[in-house]
Amino acid sequence: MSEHPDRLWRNPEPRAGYDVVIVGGGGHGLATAYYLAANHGIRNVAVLEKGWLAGGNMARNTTIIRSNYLWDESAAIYEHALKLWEGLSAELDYDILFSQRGVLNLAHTLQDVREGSRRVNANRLNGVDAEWLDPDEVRKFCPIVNTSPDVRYPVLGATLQPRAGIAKHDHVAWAFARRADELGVDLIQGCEVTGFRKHGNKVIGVETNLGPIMAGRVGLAAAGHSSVLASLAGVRLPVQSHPLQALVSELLEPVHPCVVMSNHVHVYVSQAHKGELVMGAGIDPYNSYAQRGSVHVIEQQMAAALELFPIFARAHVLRTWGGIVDVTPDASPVIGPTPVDNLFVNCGWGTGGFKATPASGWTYAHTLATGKAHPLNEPFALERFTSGALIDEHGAAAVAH
Amino acid sequence: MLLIPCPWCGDRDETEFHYGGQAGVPYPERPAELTDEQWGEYLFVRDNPKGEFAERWSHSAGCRRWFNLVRNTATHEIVR
Amino acid sequence: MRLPEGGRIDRTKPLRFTVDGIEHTGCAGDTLASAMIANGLLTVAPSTYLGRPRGIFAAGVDEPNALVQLDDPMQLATTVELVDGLAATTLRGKGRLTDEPDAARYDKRNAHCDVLVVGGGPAGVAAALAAGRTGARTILADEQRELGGSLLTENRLLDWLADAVEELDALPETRVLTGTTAFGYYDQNFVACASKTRLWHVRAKHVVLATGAHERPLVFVDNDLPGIMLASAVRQYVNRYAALPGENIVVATTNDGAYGTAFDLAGRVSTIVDSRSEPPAELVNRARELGIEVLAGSTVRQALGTQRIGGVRVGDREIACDVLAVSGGWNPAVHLFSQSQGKTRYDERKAAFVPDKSVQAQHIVGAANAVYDLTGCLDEGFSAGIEAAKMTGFDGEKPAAPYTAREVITDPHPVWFVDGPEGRQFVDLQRDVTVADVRRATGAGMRSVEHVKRYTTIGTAHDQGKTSGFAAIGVIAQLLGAESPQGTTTYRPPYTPVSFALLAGRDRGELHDPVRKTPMHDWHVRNGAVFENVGQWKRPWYYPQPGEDMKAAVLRECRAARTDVAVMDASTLGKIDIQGPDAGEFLNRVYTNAFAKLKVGHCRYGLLCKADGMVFDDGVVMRVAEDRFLATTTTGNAAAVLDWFEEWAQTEWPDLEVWFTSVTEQWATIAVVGPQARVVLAIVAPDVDCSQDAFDFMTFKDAFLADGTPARIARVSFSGELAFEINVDGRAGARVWDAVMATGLPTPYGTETMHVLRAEKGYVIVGQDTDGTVTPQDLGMEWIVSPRKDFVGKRSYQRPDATRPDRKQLVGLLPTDPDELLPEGAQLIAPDTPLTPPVPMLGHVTSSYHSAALERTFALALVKGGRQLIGRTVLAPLRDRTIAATITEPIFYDPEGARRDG
Amino acid sequence: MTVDLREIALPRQVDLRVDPIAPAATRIGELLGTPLPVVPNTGSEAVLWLGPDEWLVFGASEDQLRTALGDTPGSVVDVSANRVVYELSGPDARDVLEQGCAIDLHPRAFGPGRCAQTMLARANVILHQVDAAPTYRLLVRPSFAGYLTSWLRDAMSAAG
Repeated sequence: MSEHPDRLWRNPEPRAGYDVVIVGGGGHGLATAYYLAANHGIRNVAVLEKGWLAGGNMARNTTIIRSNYLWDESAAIYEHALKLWEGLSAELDYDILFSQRGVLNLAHTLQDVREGSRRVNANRLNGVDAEWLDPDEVRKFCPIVNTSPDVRYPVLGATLQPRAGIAKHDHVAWAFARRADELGVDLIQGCEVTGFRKHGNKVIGVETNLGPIMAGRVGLAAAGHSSVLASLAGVRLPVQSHPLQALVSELLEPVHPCVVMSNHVHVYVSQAHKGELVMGAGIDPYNSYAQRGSVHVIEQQMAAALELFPIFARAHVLRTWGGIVDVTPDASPVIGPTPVDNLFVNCGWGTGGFKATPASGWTYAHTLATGKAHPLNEPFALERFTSGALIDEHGAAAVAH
Repeated sequence: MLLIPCPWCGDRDETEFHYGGQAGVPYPERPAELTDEQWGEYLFVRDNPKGEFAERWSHSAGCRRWFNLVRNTATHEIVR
Repeated sequence: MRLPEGGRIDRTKPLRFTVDGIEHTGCAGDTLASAMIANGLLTVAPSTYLGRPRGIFAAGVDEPNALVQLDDPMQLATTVELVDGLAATTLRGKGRLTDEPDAARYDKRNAHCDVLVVGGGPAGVAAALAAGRTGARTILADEQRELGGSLLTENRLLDWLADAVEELDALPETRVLTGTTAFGYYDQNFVACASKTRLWHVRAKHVVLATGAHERPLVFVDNDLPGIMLASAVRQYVNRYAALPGENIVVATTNDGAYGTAFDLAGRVSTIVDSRSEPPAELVNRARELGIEVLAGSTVRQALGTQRIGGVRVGDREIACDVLAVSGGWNPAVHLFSQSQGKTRYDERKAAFVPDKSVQAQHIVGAANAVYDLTGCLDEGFSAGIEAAKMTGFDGEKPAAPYTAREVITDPHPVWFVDGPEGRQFVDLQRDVTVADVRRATGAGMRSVEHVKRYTTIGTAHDQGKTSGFAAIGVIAQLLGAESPQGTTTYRPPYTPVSFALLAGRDRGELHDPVRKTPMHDWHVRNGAVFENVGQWKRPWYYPQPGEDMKAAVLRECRAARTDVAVMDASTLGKIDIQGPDAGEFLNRVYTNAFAKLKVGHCRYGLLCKADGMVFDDGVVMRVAEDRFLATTTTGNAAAVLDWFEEWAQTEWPDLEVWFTSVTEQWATIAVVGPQARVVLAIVAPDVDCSQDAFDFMTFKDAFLADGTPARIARVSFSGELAFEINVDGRAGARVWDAVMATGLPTPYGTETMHVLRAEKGYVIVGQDTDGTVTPQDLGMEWIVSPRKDFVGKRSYQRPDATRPDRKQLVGLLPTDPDELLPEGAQLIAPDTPLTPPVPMLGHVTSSYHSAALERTFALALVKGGRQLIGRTVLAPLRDRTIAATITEPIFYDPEGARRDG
Repeated sequence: MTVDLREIALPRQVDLRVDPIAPAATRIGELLGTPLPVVPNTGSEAVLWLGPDEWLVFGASEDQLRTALGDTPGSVVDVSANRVVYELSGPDARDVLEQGCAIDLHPRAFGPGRCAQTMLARANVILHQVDAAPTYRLLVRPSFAGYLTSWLRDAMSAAG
């Protein structure tokens, strides 16, 4: 298995029409195209990307993979993703540098401890590996975490998902892209969807800067731009777009063995294969499509990081950047049909999109192929905002309560 | 760091404010008369345009007044 | 080698330093790199991946090779100011973090100005002078220790520069920040600047970017050998630091710029290799006068040598040299401009991406604007300075130019790479990326610069592509057969690396996040309280006596409250004063229950829900007057509830006359709880008749305490026991607490005991027994949801999901083994459920305690359809055991409410 | 470093809400001996502007103000214990504040008689400049006082 295969994709001209057109060539769009071809034999598929493949949130995330979600519906889809991740390098014949180094979610308050314990117990019963670590065990697992009781918010314990970890995001995208291309999918870059062709309430194609492209079904997979695209088809989504910032340090000799996340002090950090520390910050509160956030968010994050990891004090921020996350009211995604016939949507992953990539593609492909939800994405339909059957991962994270 | 014009206190850093999302979405006059769809739409669906957006802010660390402004979500320019 | 004369170093101040343990001597004014060159040290650590020899290549922030470890893991030798005793270790691409504490102190400054000028070269100094003279508040920030920029490299206009520096220092409203890098350009002209230990937040009305330009390398075979350096760097080392990197120099260029290097080093330069077939005659003639051969229309194909350059191959010729000074053209430093969302365009003539359109209030001038002649730079600087000042309300004359010679800059002729082994033509020196790597990427199907960057890692190293970025774009264009370079990557902050500690500033340790303390905090500390963090507050969790563990302490505290009297500091509860003729109406609209008809002097427990119907907060509301209420909130939600009230009142019901004032800290609150509570009250507040007949449950009285302190005493209970809350002016809190304790009767208790007592009564804690998905009905609190009036969220209870019979409902749990404590967070399943994942779960334990009153353990839980399951058994499967429990009503103690009256 | 920090005792503080064009506002001005300031972010030792219909009044009692308010809708709340007051004074006082306060304190933008509700480091404060020394008053919730004074002392050691 080579790190970079010699051939990745063709750069085809768009054809007049396809069975399925996927709008958005990010991780989810590429995975969807691959599974459409691989699982459902639907190969007359185009992925339309207005920029370059996987150049949106796929290129900007902190590459954390875990499935230790609280609610059954979330655990099911993320655990399906994790199982796919575990076989993905082999299936796609491309080393995605998947490293199951374990993810710690630190608890700093008694409420965090309760939530962590609740999650560990639920995870186990849902077949998701999970352990509760006391502060000593935290220190053994990640010696650089400051577990002193004398800090402002001492570490009271942590949940650990041993099978969780990181993967190389670009490799993931290119691996899916290469296989999809091999199976006949047209990956069309520089192709911006500017409108939809409709017949009554049915979508029959898309307008693009490269001309109209007809489609049997259209699937949106354009994280960060879902609302804008959906509005072109007259659909309003329960989604708000916000900047989410991240940063890397210079290359450093190995010092950080796992992934550490802390909701309470808003830090998540790992050390990438080459040696840089990769960190995510909090979401900027305002709506934005600018792929840029405010510097105080980074400053606060650094202050928090140094409370947890004093050894980082002399490291340097080499680059910061921002992605656009589509956030739903319950912090869970939407995958399924829209009120417009033949138009489907996959959006609202918030900060959780990367880790879900294979399962998102798997279930969305099923939905686009059959017109019906896969059992894993059935709970994630738009209807829940009418019925009230939300899958509230905000509450589960004890944020804002 | 956005610089936000509080109509009372003048320009202040964004850290003094709370964001309130889309402006001009009134609480339904008679919620009981709405369908589940209409109520769900009120609860959960807001505009999310790329470009100019009329939105609400509260100067929470200052005079605590709520106000509206129009900001471009693509450039962060405050238009008015 | 150190030249005997010249430079801006102080030869009278020698400084000792070591590199890789070997001692050397430099001078004050040196950078580490210039001192190394002066000591003949050109070679640094080998390349990161291929291990090829590498040397100092540049003289500033664009250095790709000379990385060193000081205390900090990675520094550029070219930007480290030499100090005595400096100990540097050369680094092969990776730094090292150590445990040694960082003794430096970091702080931040907020600065406002009319005009911020970034860059202290000729254009920047001119702009700052022009703006500063008008009286506009002006800040000039430059990364270098000394102002002057290219003037210092080129030894030009130094007298004018000295005068300008003096004048800038003297201008009262002008501030010069040297050694300060503007690294991040954010919205509304917010520019973050970093010096070694100080972070500046500059908010400018107008910004002048005079950030200069970066010289480009040339790509040819073995172009990474030590001794190959940027032409401007060679010139800078010689002119500014009197440090000579070699004796026999060849200059290879695509443009006019490198001729200055050759002229300044005349006598040591044999040849200029110029890619242009017709270089400007003026320059060629001058070279010849100085004895320098000019090879026009030529390029260096290969560098010769193994450990250091020994010569170059140009066509069929081999020319010996020990330094090759290269100039592949210039890139305007548009990093900050791009960060500010300015757009660039490719300029064919200048063969560079140049600023096109500004988005923010700014000018971009000089080399950053692709203006390379000194006259032009000064002119743009002066103009921009004056215009910026005028735009911010000041006026003045454009200063007279100190220099007006007309220089014609002839267009460059870029060379992207040469024929020859592509695996030895380096595009990114730090990442060891070659033309061959780029060809592999384009061969794989990649067209976008961003893809190639990621595939090859070009531009992602410490220098973030300052030297390699454009080279890569040129190579890609040539490989793809494009007419000109396509697209450029977006620049992100920071412009140069910034330490974590600097960004954190002083928000560390004790100052990381405010610790909020109640007026009685010191008493709690003196009396051995163990504290719990609740939001930013420190609250006593329990008060262990010697030899007691937490369980023993809490059982003792609980027993005191149930059988005697106990007190708690409840000052952290949020308190909001609500006044106005419509106060009652407002509360009716936000609380689930009715308040409009609450009698003055009475209290009522209220529940707040969000519009989605989920429980948001709760607390007791007192009616102080017809038009005045005092609402309490949970400790953690005090600010959120006030914001919530303001939002509804201001944005939805501006017609309501109601006003809110936070009085959380106006009042200190002491809860006196237990059957003997009246005895304490009788001593502390002898004038208050607190008998059952005189002081009804859920009423309050304003009174004076024994020492004359005015107090508001409320008879409310969160424990089921007879209880009073004494509210006093916060300043009297400690005194009154002392008075209460001085009665010698009460046992102090903390939040844990409070939780046990309320759980025994089935009272919920919002945020513990709820999680944002729980309605009042789920909690069995239909009684508090008014059927008559509308309130925020009411409509949500008619949604299909809110009426499902299998919603999770609050129930009690009694473990079968009365000594077994169910862990909070334990999940519950039905008996006989197979433990094959996914195991269907019924719900989870929200609260669980040992009860002194019940002499057993008990718990609260949210369970699907729980109220239908009362009397049934559920199991909590844990890692090492399974606990069985019986579902009960969520009330365990005194269900009749008999104890409330004492 | 030439800057001095001390806690001062202020007489009563009362939060007042009233429509500034109501006659009651005039009556209250008469009670205070100075009109309620209507220019945002200004005030005196008697009263500070907090919002378009909100003031922090020093000295007068809740009862006095309630009487002056009369039947006019509004709000009067004793907040004497709600904030403690520090005075930061001396040539470097501005430099200390600029380490944690983002508003422009330059004499052209701020000065004696100006006040602001804003953030100082991570604490919410009312900042009031009383003279050109400069002397600033900082009104802060008592629970934050320990944090704020620690922060100020640290900033004072870095000032100048």
